[in-house]
Amino acid sequence: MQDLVFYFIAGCACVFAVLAVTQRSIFHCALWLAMTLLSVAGVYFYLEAPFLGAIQILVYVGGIITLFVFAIKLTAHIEDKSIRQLNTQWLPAALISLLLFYILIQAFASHPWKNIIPNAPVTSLQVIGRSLMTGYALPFEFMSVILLGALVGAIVIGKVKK
Amino acid sequence: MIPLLSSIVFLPLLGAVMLLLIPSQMVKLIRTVSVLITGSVLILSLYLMMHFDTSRMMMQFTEYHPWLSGLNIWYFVGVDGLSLGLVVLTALLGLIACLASMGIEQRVKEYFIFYLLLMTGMLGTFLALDLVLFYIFWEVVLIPMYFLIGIWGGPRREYAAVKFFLYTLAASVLMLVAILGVYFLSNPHTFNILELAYVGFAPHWQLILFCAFFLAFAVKVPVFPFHTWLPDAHVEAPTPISVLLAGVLLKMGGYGIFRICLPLFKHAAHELAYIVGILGAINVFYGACVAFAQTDFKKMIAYSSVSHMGFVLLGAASLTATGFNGAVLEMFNHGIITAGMFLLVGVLYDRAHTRELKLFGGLSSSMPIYAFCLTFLALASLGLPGLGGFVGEFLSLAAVFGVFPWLGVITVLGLVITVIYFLTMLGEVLLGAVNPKCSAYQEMNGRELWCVVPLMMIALIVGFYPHSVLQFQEAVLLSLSRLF
Amino acid sequence: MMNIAHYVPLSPLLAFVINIIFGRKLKSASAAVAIAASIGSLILSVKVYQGLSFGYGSYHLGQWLTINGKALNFGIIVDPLTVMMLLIVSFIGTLILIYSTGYMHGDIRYSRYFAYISLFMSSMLGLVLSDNFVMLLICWEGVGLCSYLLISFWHERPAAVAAGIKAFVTTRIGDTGLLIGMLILFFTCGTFYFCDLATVKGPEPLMTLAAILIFTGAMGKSAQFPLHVWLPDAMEGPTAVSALIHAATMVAAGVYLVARCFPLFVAHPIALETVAVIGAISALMAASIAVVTNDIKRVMAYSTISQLGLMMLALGVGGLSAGTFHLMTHAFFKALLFLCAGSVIHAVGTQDIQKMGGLFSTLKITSSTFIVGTLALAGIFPFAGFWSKDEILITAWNNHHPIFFGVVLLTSFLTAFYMGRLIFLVLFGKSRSDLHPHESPASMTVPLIVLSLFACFVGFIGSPLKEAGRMEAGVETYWIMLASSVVSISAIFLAYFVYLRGFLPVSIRSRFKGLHDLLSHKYYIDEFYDFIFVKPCALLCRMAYSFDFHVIDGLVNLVADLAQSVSGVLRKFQTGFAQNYLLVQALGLVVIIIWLLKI
Amino acid sequence: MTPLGYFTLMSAFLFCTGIYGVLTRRNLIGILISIELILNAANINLVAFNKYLGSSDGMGQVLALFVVAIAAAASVVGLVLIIAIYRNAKSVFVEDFNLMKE
Amino acid sequence: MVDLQYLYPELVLFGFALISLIWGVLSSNKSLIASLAFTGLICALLLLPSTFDASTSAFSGLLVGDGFSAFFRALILLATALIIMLSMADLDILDEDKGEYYFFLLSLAVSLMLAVSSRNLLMIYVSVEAVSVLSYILVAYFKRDVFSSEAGIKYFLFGALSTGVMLYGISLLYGIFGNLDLLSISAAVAKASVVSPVFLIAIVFVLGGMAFKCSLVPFHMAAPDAYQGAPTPVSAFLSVGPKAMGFALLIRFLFTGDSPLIVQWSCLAQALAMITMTVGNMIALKQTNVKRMLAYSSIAHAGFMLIALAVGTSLGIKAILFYLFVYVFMNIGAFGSVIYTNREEISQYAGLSRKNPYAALMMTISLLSLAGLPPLSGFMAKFVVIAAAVQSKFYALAIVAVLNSVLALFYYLKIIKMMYLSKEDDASPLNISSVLTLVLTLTLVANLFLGIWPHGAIQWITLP
Repeated sequence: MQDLVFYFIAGCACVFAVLAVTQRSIFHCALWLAMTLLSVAGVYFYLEAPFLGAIQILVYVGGIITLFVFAIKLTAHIEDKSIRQLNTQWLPAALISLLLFYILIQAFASHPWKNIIPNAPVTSLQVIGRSLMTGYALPFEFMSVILLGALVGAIVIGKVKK
Repeated sequence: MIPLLSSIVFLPLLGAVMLLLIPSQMVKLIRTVSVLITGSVLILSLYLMMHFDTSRMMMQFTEYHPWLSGLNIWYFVGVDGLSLGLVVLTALLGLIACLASMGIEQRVKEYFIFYLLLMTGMLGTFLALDLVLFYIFWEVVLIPMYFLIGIWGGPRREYAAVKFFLYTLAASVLMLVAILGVYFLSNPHTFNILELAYVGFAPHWQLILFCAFFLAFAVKVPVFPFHTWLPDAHVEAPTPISVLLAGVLLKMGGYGIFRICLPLFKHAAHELAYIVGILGAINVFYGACVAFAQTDFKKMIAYSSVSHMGFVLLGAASLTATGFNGAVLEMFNHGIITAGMFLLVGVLYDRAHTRELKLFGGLSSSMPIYAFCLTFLALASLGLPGLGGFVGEFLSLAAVFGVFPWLGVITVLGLVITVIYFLTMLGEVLLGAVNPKCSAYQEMNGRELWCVVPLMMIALIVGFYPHSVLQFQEAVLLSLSRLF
Repeated sequence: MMNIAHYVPLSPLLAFVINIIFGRKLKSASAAVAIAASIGSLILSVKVYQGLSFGYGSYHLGQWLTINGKALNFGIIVDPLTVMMLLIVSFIGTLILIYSTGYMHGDIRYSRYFAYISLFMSSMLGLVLSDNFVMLLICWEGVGLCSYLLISFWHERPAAVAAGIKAFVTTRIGDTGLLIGMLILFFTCGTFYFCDLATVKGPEPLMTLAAILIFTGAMGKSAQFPLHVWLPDAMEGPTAVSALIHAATMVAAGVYLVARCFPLFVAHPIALETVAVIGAISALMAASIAVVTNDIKRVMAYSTISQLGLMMLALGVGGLSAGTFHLMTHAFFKALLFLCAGSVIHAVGTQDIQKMGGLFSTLKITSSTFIVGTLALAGIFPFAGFWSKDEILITAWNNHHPIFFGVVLLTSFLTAFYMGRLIFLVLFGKSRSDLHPHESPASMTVPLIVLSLFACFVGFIGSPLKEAGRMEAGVETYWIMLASSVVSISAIFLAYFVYLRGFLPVSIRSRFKGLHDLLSHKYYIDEFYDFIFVKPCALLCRMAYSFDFHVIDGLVNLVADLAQSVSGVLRKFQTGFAQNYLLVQALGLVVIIIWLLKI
Repeated sequence: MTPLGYFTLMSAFLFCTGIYGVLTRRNLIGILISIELILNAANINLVAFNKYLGSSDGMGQVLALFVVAIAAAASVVGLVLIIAIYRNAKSVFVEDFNLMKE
Repeated sequence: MVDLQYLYPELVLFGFALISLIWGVLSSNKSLIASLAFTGLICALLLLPSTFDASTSAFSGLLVGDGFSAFFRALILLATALIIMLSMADLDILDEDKGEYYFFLLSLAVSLMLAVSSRNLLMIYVSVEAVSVLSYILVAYFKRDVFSSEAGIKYFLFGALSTGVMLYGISLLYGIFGNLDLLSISAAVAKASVVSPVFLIAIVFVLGGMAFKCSLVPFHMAAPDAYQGAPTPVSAFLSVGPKAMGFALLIRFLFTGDSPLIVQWSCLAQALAMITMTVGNMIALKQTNVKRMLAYSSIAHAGFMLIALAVGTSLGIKAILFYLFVYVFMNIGAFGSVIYTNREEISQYAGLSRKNPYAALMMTISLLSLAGLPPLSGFMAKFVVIAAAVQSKFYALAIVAVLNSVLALFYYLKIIKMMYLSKEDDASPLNISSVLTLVLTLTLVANLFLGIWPHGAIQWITLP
């Protein structure tokens, strides 16, 4: 039963992902991406990582997708459905992707992962919190540098003096 | 005590730094300083020659200091009979070419800076006894040479300069790999050329390393089929630089063969002597043939250099003391004679602004002194007995006859062609009907004459009394030949 | 024996140095310098000759080189052969220098001329004094150089320049053989010294080859077939030079060399045979060409080739004494003839004998001496040529070479015939053009007279090498003298009838037209060489250059161009289109993964 | 519970889809979308491994958390760059940006 | 607080970054910001030695304080200092957003320093992302310049994909080993008897991300476009800083532990080294833009350094370090000359030696040093690399390498030819500034000194 839930969510995620990269309208793509991200959040929940799922919804769906939509609106005419969204190298790209996929699943299949059932305790929020404040305090703090940099960068590049 | 060899090597460098500080408008001062520096180098090298002990085959005046101890590279210089002649030759031609450079009007400061750097590189190459040091000096020569050809050269100077630079560099970088190969194959690891001579490398390694070194030297010599940079470089280079190119740079290749290829890789030298000999014979014959087909005066002399340097290879290939003596003497003689030839070509070019042989004629009436000098040097160059060229060629030839008679025969045929093209050249330039254009040419002036006269004197002295040069090299070359 | 022989060549060398450096200041005094030096040499030579009675051999002045551990010295050899040559060279040289003061009077390069002659004499004297091959070769090339310089002395004339080059190169080809030969000798027997030649032993056929190669050098120098082509052209030089170098001395150096190496040749009969055959061919061929030649100097030149051929033949049949004897007599009368020819040319200003005629009346002295020289050359009793030719004939006969004997007789006939033709056309008959000849100055006629005296009487001296190869002139050989005299005299008479009396029917003329063409084209040898050697060689050189330019240099440039074009291709991958880049990256990753997984 | 293999399978699929998108979308924003897919693929792996293999400090989740934050930052920068070039070149199609090539 | 002490230089640097940011926003007088940033760097450099005696690892093993990271941190500080001086002189950057510019530059330096001292893939990933994000911004810093924007976009696309793939690889590694600490990964690898395909794939993905930073083929393709479009000081920095970081990470990744990964990966590295050198040099042959040419040349140099990595010996590592050290001076010298001469097209260099001999000389020395001609420092660097290759008997690699250096000279000569040999004159004005003169003279001295007397710098390199 549980498996079925997973299959459904995973299936949705995959289908949405494919749609997100193939749809003509970029706006639709962004929406399909949102759906994919939501499905992935569902997977997180399924994996008993609710915190991460929540973050996924908040940051990704709430933040990033919104940004995307803004950007799409700002870059006006590209919504037009008549504009081709696939470039000329789609065929080699598809082949490469398929090949890569094939290689990956072959490799994964040969690895003892395929049948592993979880045996460890669920990582609780407390554990994550403690980790962030102790062992991973440095990257956690450092994240602020990245975010600040991105922020300032966005302002510097984005602002236009008239 | 002053380190004599280091002074010889680095005095020009010091001079270059001094020139750097002189404003470029003070042309006279720049010229004076350059002449003084090259003159002092000559004096020092003559002092060296006088205090050189001819009876010892060991390195003399050695300086041995740690340089990059981590890399086991030493500042190790020394002089023996093999290098002494070439050092003196370099110093002499350095001064003469410097005097001949007085005619340079453009960018004088840069010219002499590059010129002095070139001197340092050349002298260092002949004196270095550590492979890395040798390599560094070897390459240092390329850069100023590139500029000297490229800036002050003829119409196709850029092509010629780049070709020279890349061609010789391409060959010498392989030598770098070989140098490192030698280092890691020797035990204990060392770059010291003298110590390496005692290391018996495995036979197959000897072959490979010999070839790698030989290739680098072959391009410099230049050996057929790696010679095509030479005519281009010679034709485009300004006269003094042609003098150094022919007089000294080509000798670096020959010197390398004797300093490195032969003593370090005895087995390979034995195995490959035949091939070296064949290349030498081809050089002599082929160079002469191609020289005969030239219509450009300078190009003809350039190809004649190819032809003459074949004797160096032949002498080396014989692996006998006679051949070695011949080859090293031939290097010296060729340096003297061809340098003189280039000076004379330059004299003519300054007046006519062309080097087409066909455009001259009957110069011996308007320029008798010039005609005498040219005839003298041409005869010396074609190996007329009694003049310098003959002795080296004869010794090489005699030695090669004892080892590879057929190569000797081919070589001798090449000599016949040499006679033909030199005489044809003399006929076209000096003799024949007087070309009205040429009748107005000024006779050589004092500076031009005094640049050539010492060379002619030396050619004559060596021709009649070869011992004057041979005495320095005989001992060391004999000991070298004993290795085989 | 006194060790003063080495001073003999130094005296003219000094003259050379003085003349070349101060020539332009000395002006006409340069002749005096040269002559003084030459006389000095002559005196020294005489001293050396006197010294001979104390014994002879060689001595060393010092070491020159070391070759394969063997010392090579400045060595001087003094023996009758050398002394004979010394005397000939210095004596004739002196006379010719005196002659030249008149002949070259007013030339713009007067002092240069005397400098060259002095250098030549120095080299030539050095040549005959050398006791080893290497020193000989040095001087050998030195005389060749002087020959070159003097042939192209009037270098405003392109023909003179070409002739100089031809002479130098042709002899150099022979020298190549000499060089190889002596090196073979050195590496098989370990010596360069002439004195060892009598005792050397070496493997056959290498030794024979060495001997023949050494002879090749002699062929070049002595203008023997097939290397004779330079000598007629060499007549472009001043006539006095032709007399000295191309008649009396330098061309004899080849004969001298064979004589000097005679023990080697004797030890190898095939080589000796070769010498004789080449000599015979040259003698006949040159004599036959001389019959139809119209240029007075070229007649002399062919005559010289022919006579040198006779000397070679003599040596080849084993007549060392006969050969050297003829060398000596020939030196005098041929120098005389050349100088006479020079005087004639000086007088009439042309060299074409068809334009001369009847000069005897105006040029008394010249003509008389000319006739003396002719008789000597023709071998008329009692002139010099008679004796030496007779000795050749005797040697050939005694050594059982009837064919060569016949060749010599035939050559004698031809020689007498063309010389007869020459004097009848030049000196007698009527003048065939309006020339105003005048007798030459005393500086020219005195040497003529002196030489003609020698041409008359030198034959009585006999071969200087009698001791070495003495031949008893028995009673049975008188018929040989008789035969040779008859042959010569009849030839002169024939020439008299043909050329002076015009006693030659047109029918005969036309019948021999083919032969005449063949002869007047010198057997087409020049054309043949041009076709076989000169053109192919030039072509080879041009091809070599074009190979060098297009193939070898082409390859070098190709590498550079290749790098450039590879660069051009590679940079096309950098399309500027970012997703291409990404594709390359992805592809790269996949390829690397596949590669690693497979391995 | 679902075997780990399925999660890796899913992540591989998303990863490859993302790669495909990056390589084929003409629109820069489309590429950005595809890149998000790649990051999510990695995150699924991280979280799944974290659960299945066990980890005392929850490293997988921590890293996934960082990835989300970084993805946000990167997206911001990416979008700003897109806007900047849109301002300069009036296009958001990748193939239009080839001023610099070869 | 031992852990924090290790981070003093980074903290100080970041502090100065913030100050410059704030100053830039608040004050209208922006001329001192560069000096401020420079001061920060000097402070960081001064503080750096105090961290050397700190514990060998900090932050629960995320960072290591070994000599290796010390070297790279110093190197990065040095490069940044030189770049700041270049930036002071580059006219275009003086316009606006100066405070922000130095903020980014200093933050980038902080990120790089963190990256090179990381021993944990998590930390590596985070800092690499920081480096990426900051460098995207810097590349596109001329926001009104379409070239700069295009360069930024391309760099961004490439960087995002690379780090994405790298992250995926890291996630797989996490799946395999349950840990991201390089020491424990290496220990686990040593124990495992069979190499699993997943492991291989994961490693390739991770290495791919690092290779992008080093601009190794086939991850090099954005580099030329980015270098050409970016502000010149940024190009200079990209070719030095992130490249150094990339190599530091590669070394850290491949050489950690007792049985380093490099043993299995040498073959791949050799192949990539050869291809990278050749491709970089080949394409550079036909370039007409100096910055673009230098970009290709920096690709080729990366290939050269990869040789030493492929060799996998301690000499090889030392060779890379020395090479990078030297490369900082050579390359910044070259880029600095580009700024000084104010010329980007090769044809504009015509006659420069007459117009300004000093500039021409500086350019020439840098280029010849890049080409590896003695007695300049580039030669010594190449010498050590080739020595390492020959020592390990990688002869083919050594030969390809030296032949490539000939190829390289071919295009460096093009500029030199223009400057010295060309008879024409280009009238473009130069950008003469005293700071730049100082930088160039400094690089010149370093180029000569490290070539002739590299004793001090090289004493830790010992040929066996």
